[in-house]
Amino acid sequence: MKGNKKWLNIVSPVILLIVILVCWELYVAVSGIDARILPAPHVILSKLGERFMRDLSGDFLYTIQVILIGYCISIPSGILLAALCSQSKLVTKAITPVLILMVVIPMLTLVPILQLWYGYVMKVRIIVVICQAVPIICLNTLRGFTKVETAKRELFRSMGAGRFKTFVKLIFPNALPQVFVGLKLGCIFSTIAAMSADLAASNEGLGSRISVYSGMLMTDMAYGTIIVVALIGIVLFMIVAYIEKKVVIWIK
Amino acid sequence: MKASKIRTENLNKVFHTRHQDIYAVKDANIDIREGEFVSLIGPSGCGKSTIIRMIDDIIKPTSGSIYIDGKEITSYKRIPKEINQKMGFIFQLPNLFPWLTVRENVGIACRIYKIRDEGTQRYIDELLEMAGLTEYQNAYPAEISGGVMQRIGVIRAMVHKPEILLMDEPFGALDAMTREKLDMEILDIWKKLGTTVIFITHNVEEAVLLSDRVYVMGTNPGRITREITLDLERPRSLDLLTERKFQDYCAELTECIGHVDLRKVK
Amino acid sequence: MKMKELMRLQGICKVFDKGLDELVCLDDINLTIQEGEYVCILGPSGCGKSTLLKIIGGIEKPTLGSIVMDEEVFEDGIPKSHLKDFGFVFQQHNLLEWRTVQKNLRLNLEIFRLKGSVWEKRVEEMLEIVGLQDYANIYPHELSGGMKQRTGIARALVHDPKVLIMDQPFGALDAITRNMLSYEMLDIWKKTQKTMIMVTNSVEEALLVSSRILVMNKKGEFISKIVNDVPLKARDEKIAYNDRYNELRKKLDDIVHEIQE
Amino acid sequence: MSRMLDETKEKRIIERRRKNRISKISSVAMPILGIVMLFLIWELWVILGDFPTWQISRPSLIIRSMLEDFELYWPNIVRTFTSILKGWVAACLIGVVMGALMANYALLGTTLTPYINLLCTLPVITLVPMMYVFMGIGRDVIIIAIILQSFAIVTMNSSTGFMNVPVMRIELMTSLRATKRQTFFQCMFPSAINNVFTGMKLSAIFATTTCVAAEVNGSTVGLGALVIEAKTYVRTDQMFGSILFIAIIGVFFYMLSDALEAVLVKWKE
Repeated sequence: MKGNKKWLNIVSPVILLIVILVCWELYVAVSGIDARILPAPHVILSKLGERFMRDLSGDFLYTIQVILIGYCISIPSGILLAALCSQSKLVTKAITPVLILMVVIPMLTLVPILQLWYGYVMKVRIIVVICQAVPIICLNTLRGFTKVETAKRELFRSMGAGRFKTFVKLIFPNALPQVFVGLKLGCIFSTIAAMSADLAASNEGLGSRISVYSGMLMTDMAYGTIIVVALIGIVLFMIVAYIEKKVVIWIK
Repeated sequence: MKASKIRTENLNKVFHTRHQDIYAVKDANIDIREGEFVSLIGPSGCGKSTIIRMIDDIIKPTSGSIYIDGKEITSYKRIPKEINQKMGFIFQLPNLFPWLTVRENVGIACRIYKIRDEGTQRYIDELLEMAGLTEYQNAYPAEISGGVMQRIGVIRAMVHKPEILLMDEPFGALDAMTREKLDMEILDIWKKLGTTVIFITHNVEEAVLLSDRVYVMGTNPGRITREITLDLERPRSLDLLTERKFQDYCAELTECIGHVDLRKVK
Repeated sequence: MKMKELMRLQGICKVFDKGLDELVCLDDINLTIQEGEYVCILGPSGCGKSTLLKIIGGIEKPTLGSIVMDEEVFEDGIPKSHLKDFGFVFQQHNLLEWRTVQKNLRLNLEIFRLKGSVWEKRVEEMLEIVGLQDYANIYPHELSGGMKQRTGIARALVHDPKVLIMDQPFGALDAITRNMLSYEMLDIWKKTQKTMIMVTNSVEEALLVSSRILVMNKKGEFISKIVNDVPLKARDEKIAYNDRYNELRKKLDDIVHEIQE
Repeated sequence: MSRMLDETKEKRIIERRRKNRISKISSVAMPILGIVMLFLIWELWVILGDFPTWQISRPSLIIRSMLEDFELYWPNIVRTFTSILKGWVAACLIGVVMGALMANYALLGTTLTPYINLLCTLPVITLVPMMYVFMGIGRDVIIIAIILQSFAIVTMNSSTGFMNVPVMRIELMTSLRATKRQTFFQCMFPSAINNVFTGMKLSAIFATTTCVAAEVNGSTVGLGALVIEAKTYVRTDQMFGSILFIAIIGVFFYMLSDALEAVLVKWKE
């Protein structure tokens, strides 16, 4: 990239953000729209700063725990499941449709059922996050484990490498880029699953807080909470993307 | 002496990277007569591909000028269609569109230039016939071998009857035997159509076997180091390979290219 | 040259499935390989040559026929225990992109469980032989084609195999690099005295490096076996001026063009 | 053909026929076996654990309810299906068009890429409660939510695809003096068609999840709403019945993308 192109890369998105905010402010000021329908950005941010610690921090920690615990459990289990299934072609063929079926089911529908079992506890939402994230991570990891270049397999056969050594030194590292595709999707699915579970369960968590604010027409706090949720999603995604950049270093 | 077909004056191409400017091509002056078969030879990184991409206006030169049939083309922002239709470009890899059949790939130029007349379709049949590819015309690129694909790449560049053929290591990726066969086919096409050819290669023997003149190029910066005229009689054949005069030229060319230090990172 | 017999292929046949039908790739191959020889298998591109190498290198099992090594007869291809005696150089370098050059060499040692400082020193030695000693910690995607292929050669030599098997090692390189690496291969053969089995489709390359040339046709049979007696001294940049070289070259060109038709 | 090879040919053909039969059976039987095993284990686990019916239902009961109460399910199936279909199709179109614009106009690309990534990770479901307040509990809220959630992933995938077209192909089009439009439609789009379909498949998953979440959260019609309704009557078989219908719809859109890809992409890269 030429010198100025790099600079442009960082500045132009920021300019766009500023333009949006300014138009938003002007529109609200000029049209005199009711604050409950569309609050101005500065109102949202000031309200958020003011009341975050008091009102939102509890739910904030709750939702963060739900997402992180669920996601961190899903990563090893998804990869382990894929590793076991990839050992035999027949099992891979059998498990793939089951995985697709589970990936496609919105796991928030399990909330009412799980609540019958466990009542209104955090465990319900963690299970929802796990059920939503494990299949997508497993599906992508499995695709990575099954797609290995024949030349590389021949190299390991030419050295008489055993099944375990071939897996550890060839199949797993070779599949890392595809594994990270699964992890990034898993992270997105976890946040969406947690939020939709909150809305379905509606007593704790940022999601339920938003529906409460909407019900009470406290639109500025509702937007504020949405911004916090968006930040959680983005930060988690960027962490996974950063780890990928550090681990998968051999792709140009 | 025939009229000059392609001439470049102090042609430069500089790539700016963060820490320094790399001269891909520095002060390249070449002059090619009509109907001449000229080769550019040199190690990778000597700017030979960059030069012909500038001639075909795929890349814009940093400075210097290019004349086609005496008309300067570097002044245009986008060279006009009638000049561009004079040139056909052949790539190192077959570079076919996998979603088009062989016949559609060959006729891609007509589709882009919007030439629809009946004559062209007949000319495509003729070209397919000449290259012995008529049986493959409805196949998809995934189903055919490397040698056949490269032949398609060659005749694809001839559909719009160009006066100049720019060939970027067309047979570099093929095995020795297929390469020799295609070299001979290129000579037939060149003789029959009387086009002007700029042929890029790494292979010394291929350059001497095919061309009238050879520009030898060096790296860091990419430049033309020498120009050698080969007075070997035409038409050329494969028996030439074992003749003394041929081997002298090969030795001389290898000498000019010199001991290339391949240790440095590409 | 010491004429101790290294291995013998007896009646090797290989057949590939094509739907319900079958494609005969190798048909009754009998070959004796002496220690320290440089055998070159020449022929048009087809399935035979590479498959034969893969059978010798233990990557593929022959459909029929047996391999004799150190008076042991192997009916079903080379067993895992003997694979340590073979080093395989692939056409497309086949390095593991996630490992640095040095780590790629270490891969062989890890898989063959060769530990100890002797082997660590050998990794440095091999890098020196191919001239990559100051590129040890670089990743393959930052190397040029020629340097990747050199790493592949070094990797195949690092566990000190008896036989080096090369499947068109310079096929994917440009002519200048190919020429240079052929000379380097000749040096390595002279220096290490290892037995070399190489597949190529270029007559010049075969004549430059080999001590014996076998020509294989498209049906997977050897149709000609030639001893390459171009003197080692003459095998340098001036080889084109050697009469024996041109004589053999003309002969091989005719044989190969015959197969082509 | 050597004598030995000829003699053993018969044996090899029999062996090959057997292997063909096995591979044909396994590629069809195994997927079905996977699903059947899932339901079988579920059935046995519920029977052996003798859970009360209000706690969990068994596949046999679920399927019976899916068949018997079909008229109850049908309107909700139609509503959810059409909502997802409209939202998903719109999302795919918007996604591909934006991906194309971002790939062709570098400035647009660099400016919008961070926001597209943001939109991919933003759970749009959190906007739904508010949209209900201002636009009323209705169909258009759900469809808008689906579009907002699903188009970004298509944009991201397709713009990556458009930008990773082999340089040599673009050079070919430049050498033929092709216009920007010709270059896009005849070179960039077909080269990136696989990325577009991957994006569409993922988008189908987002669409299903968002639609059901929006229905659970407010709408009176739709499979999502039916799950909540069934919970109030403690009809676990109907709850699982509607979840299975949702799954079937989701799998349908996933397979639809595969089928479209199979029809359009007849070539191998």
